[in-house]
Amino acid sequence: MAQAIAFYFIAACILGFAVLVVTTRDTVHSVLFLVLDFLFVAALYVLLGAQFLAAIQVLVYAGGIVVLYLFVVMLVNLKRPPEAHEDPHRRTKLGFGLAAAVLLELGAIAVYGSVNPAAPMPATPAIPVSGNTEQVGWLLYTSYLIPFEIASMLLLVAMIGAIVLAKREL
Amino acid sequence: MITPVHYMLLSAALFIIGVVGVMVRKNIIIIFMSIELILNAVNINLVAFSAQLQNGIGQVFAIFVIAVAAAEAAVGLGIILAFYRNKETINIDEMNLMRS
Amino acid sequence: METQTVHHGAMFDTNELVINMGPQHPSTHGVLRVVLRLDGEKVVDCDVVIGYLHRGIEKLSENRNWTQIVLLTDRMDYVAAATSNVGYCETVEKLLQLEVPRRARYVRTILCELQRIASHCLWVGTHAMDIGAMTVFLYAFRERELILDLFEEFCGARLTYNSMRIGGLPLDVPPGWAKKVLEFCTIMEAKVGEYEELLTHNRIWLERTKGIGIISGPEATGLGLCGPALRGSGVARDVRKDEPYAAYDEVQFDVVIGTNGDTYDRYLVRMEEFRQSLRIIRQATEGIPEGPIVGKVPRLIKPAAGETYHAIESPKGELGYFIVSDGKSTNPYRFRVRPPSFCNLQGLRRLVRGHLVADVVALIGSIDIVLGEVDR
Amino acid sequence: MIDQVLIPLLKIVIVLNATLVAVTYMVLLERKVIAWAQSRLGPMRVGPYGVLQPIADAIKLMIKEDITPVRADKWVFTAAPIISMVPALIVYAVIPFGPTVSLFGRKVSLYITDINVGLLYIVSVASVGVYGIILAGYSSNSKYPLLASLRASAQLISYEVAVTLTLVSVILMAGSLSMVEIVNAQYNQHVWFVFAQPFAFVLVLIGGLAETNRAPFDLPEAEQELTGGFHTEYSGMRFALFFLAEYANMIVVSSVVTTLFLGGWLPPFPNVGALHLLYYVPSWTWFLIKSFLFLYLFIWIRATLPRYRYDQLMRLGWKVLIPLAILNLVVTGIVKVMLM
Amino acid sequence: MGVDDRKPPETPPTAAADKPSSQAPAEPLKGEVSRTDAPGAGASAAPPGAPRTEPPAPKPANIEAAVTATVSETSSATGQPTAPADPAVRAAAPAPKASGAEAAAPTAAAKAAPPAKPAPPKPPAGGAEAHVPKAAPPTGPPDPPPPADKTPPAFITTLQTAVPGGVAALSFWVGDWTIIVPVAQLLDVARRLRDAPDAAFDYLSDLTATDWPPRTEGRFDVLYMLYSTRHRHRVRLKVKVAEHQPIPSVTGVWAAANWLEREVYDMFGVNFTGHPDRRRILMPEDWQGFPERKDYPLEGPGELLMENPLDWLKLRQAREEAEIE
Repeated sequence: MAQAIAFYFIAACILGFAVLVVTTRDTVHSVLFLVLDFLFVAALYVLLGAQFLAAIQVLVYAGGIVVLYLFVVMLVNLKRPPEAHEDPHRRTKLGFGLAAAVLLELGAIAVYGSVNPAAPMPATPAIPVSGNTEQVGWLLYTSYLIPFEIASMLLLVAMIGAIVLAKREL
Repeated sequence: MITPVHYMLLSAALFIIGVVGVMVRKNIIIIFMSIELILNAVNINLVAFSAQLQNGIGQVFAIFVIAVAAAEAAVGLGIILAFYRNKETINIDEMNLMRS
Repeated sequence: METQTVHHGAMFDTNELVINMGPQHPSTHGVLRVVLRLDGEKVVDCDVVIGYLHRGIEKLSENRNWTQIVLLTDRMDYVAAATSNVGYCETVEKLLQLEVPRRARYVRTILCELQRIASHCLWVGTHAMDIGAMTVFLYAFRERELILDLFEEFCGARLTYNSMRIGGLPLDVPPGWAKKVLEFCTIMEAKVGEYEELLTHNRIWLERTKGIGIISGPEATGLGLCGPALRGSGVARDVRKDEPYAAYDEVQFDVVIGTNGDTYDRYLVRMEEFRQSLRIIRQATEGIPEGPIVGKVPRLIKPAAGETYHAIESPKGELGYFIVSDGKSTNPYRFRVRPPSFCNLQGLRRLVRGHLVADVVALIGSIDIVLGEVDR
Repeated sequence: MIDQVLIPLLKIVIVLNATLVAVTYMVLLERKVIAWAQSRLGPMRVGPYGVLQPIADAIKLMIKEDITPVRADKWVFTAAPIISMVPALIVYAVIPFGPTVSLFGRKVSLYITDINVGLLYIVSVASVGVYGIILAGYSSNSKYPLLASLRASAQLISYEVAVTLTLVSVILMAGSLSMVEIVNAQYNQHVWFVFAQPFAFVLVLIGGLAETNRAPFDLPEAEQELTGGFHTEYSGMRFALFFLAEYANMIVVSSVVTTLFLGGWLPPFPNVGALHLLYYVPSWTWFLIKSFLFLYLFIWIRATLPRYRYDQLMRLGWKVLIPLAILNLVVTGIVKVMLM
Repeated sequence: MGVDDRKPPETPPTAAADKPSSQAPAEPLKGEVSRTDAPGAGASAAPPGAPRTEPPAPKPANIEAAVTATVSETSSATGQPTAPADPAVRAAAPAPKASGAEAAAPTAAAKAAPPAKPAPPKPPAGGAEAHVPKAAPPTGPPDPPPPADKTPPAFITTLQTAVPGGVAALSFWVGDWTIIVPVAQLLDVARRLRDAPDAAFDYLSDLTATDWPPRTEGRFDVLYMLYSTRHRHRVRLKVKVAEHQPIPSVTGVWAAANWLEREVYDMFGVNFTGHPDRRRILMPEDWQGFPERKDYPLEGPGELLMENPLDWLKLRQAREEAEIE
């Protein structure tokens, strides 16, 4: 019961702030709502027992990526907001059309799911460690070592790329 | 009782909001933020399944997604800055240099 | 503080940010206003705006009689008021071709050097404070207090002394004063070491001051920098040595010069000047002759028509007075001060270009200005 | 029920209040210590030796006019101090002031909670605190605060990287992210980590100074350069919140350093039988004494050192601290594997 | 008459000037300082600009007269009456008020005036010779020639040969050598003095001016105090310029001259040409008049403001209304 209340509350916050992110005019406010949204997503992770991921979410997303966004918003503070004149919206029909399509699909899945419930999944091979952090760590450094290394390369490339892009003269 | 379906629905809704944001807004920073929302929707899904299946694989993938998001944000914002410096705009509709 | 109407965001695009440092700012040492054009935190250019403390001392002096002006000169460099007094009196004495008794000249020397130490104390305190080392400020003010006490005993005032008369001194030094001055020298010598301990070899201090605001000797000369700001660039220019006045030709001291002309060198020059000043004070106090304290001053001071320029070395640099007498009236026809701070401040624009905002503060500190003197 | 709700609530209330009182008295301590360093007396008027000064300050700040600049972004302007204060306080949830003790016949742990990602929690919550500064600078609609907030965000993020990387080597030593486990590990390994990880200790200390915006890294509020830094436009209680947040963060950093490197609540030489006497002193006193040492160090440094310049600060962070942290981590890893 | 749209500090003079103008005999001025009549009153021999030192002078008249003495460069256009009350104060006409120049922003006029208006041909200064020499304000320092036993330093003799006509006169007084240089030769002399190895005057100690209003042919002495850090000697250059006469800036020779010339311009209105940044320096940018001229009242216009704040408010209001229109 408590879990359900928590879930519904968190879910409502996530969706509400997500809507605000997309609809707010002021970009800085939008970024702030994004932070709140991410914090609630982290809370959801805690609810799902993924504490490590929750901490990473806050650390990386809220404390890192969004600060970057805020930084850029402040740097690129506009004399002329991009949506000041003309129609602020673009491809509205397409956007909402896509949304409707996804919604339809979702409905279909939900109906299908309720009609024939999924078979219980076979148990996954046991991991020799207990605890959320340990589990994630074990997986990262055993089965997913190569993707992990690739991800680190990706980050390195992104870092260099960002420096090259943002630096005025090299 | 909260089932994975609930999480899926939440994730899908977040995904839709993200898609609408990408499609509707002109401000490229907000578009990037909408993409972050989409990625988060994916993560919620992954973590929910990870919890359902009692293994950490979903979380591992979520970590990869976060890494990708970080890379995307760094490069994307770098592009925005570079573009803004030259064109003084962050309106995506005015970013049509490649169009003849 | 915020007078520009530019929206704060408009700065980080390709344009520059215009930022007003002062006239109300913690580290512009008074009502100096520096309009900085920044690129990020880098100073592209700056405009130094002065005049907020302009009281028209030059004009006022042309309407006061010769003796009254001494009082006005106090109000220029209020950190070293006695030096301004001495400079003015010497100029009028030169115009009158008046011989000043030796005792008076010795006392003048002592007072000037005490003022130099007081001024440098204030400078080292505020300069270090600007760079973030706040303890030095309190230490330096502690010692400055001792000097103010000495002055209080000598003339009754602690800041604006009015302590000179044309032709000599208004009154002789009180009994036992010389001994106190010597005691002060002993204390001060140790304390200068204390300041240096906190700063001179401090790594952060070195990083903040070395290589900041480098100016070569010829350029500094051309820009009219004076005093320690000029000597820091390696130009051995000291009015005390070059054109001795008071009793400076009778005491031994060295002119301290720097090598690199950066903020650190200017700092070192002033720190060493503490010691040289103490040396001068020691010699002058020990060798102070007996005799009259006022020369043969006419009852009505009315110099013959003519003009003269006379400079002395104030703590900030060459403090010059250009005075014209029309030979008829009891006030100067033209009274002009060559304020060292003014000329040093002129160099600020050259110094800060290409440095960061934080360096502007360090540089304002390193040229040691007093706005009362800049604006007059 | 009592164990589930009442005791945790009680603990939260006690910790929060103790923190706030400690923070206000930190201000007094700082003023006093700096005054002594500068051969002054410091506050002397309110109460004997000025001990009631914090209360007077608090009253003054509360009844001061709370000014919001006309062109400020009102909501963000109001939220910013709160955003910087909240993370500074909720971090205390995982700081172990002592082990589990028996109190009135009950087992009571001297920490609010012990979560298995405790250290990560501290780092991540602290990383949210940067928003307070950035938003304060942004929303003031004034140039000096904006410059300060840009400085602050760059500084905090850079040093966060260095500190987090350094902390990893400590985690490697302890084998756990839980704060309580880290203290226990120091007991079990018979060594305070300050001796096992001296490099990490120094790096965390420097990084901690930078992350709390303390001298010599107090650039975001360098009053000589940026008038008041990010809180130039703040007054009254909102300003007080920033102030409190800074001091709360100082206490957090000293608590964390104490826990990670100085054995937390453990008395000195916890494994030496001859000194078992020290266990009769309540464990939390050891914790407080050790934290106090760090706070004193912070104040001492502030009274002594000049301030770094922005570019030098960034250079120090990226070119010195981060490589050293990585090196330290690698060496720790190699040693650990070899010992296994 | 309508109050013009000046800045507050300048307004009272214009207001106050109305009264004397209505009763005083109008005497057209020609952009030059000319002496008023009533020579007898000048016996007090007070230097101009110092009316306060004369006890017998009736105070109100004194102030008003002093106030009218605001200097303006545009005065030649307007037949502005001067104040007769105080002989010590010569009044150049205040900025045009009654004339059609009302519309022109006075600040702009003040800025544009010195370079735009070179000195008009001087009228014969009728007042000057009418004066008893004793009562006359000083017309300049005596500039005594060096005594026979004093030989000028070597660099001066070489300068005389190197820059022909560069040394108009030579003076020696209480140990200071002064070279009086014609305006045309100033830059040559300055360069020569800086670069010649025997002179090497690399340091411009000071640059200032002295105002001698009776001298129509060259009202200002512009003085350059030079110093050589190599030879450690000094010399003073003196250039006589008339009120609007252009004088080349020496910023190209000594960078130090920048602010010093700005100050001289600010205080005296000396028309420096070729200055990289000729703005006012100590006074506000929109200030009218040049405070250290001898005919500028000691109180300045500013203090009068304080005497009746209501006037000031009224004037400000009028100005704001004018701005709105």
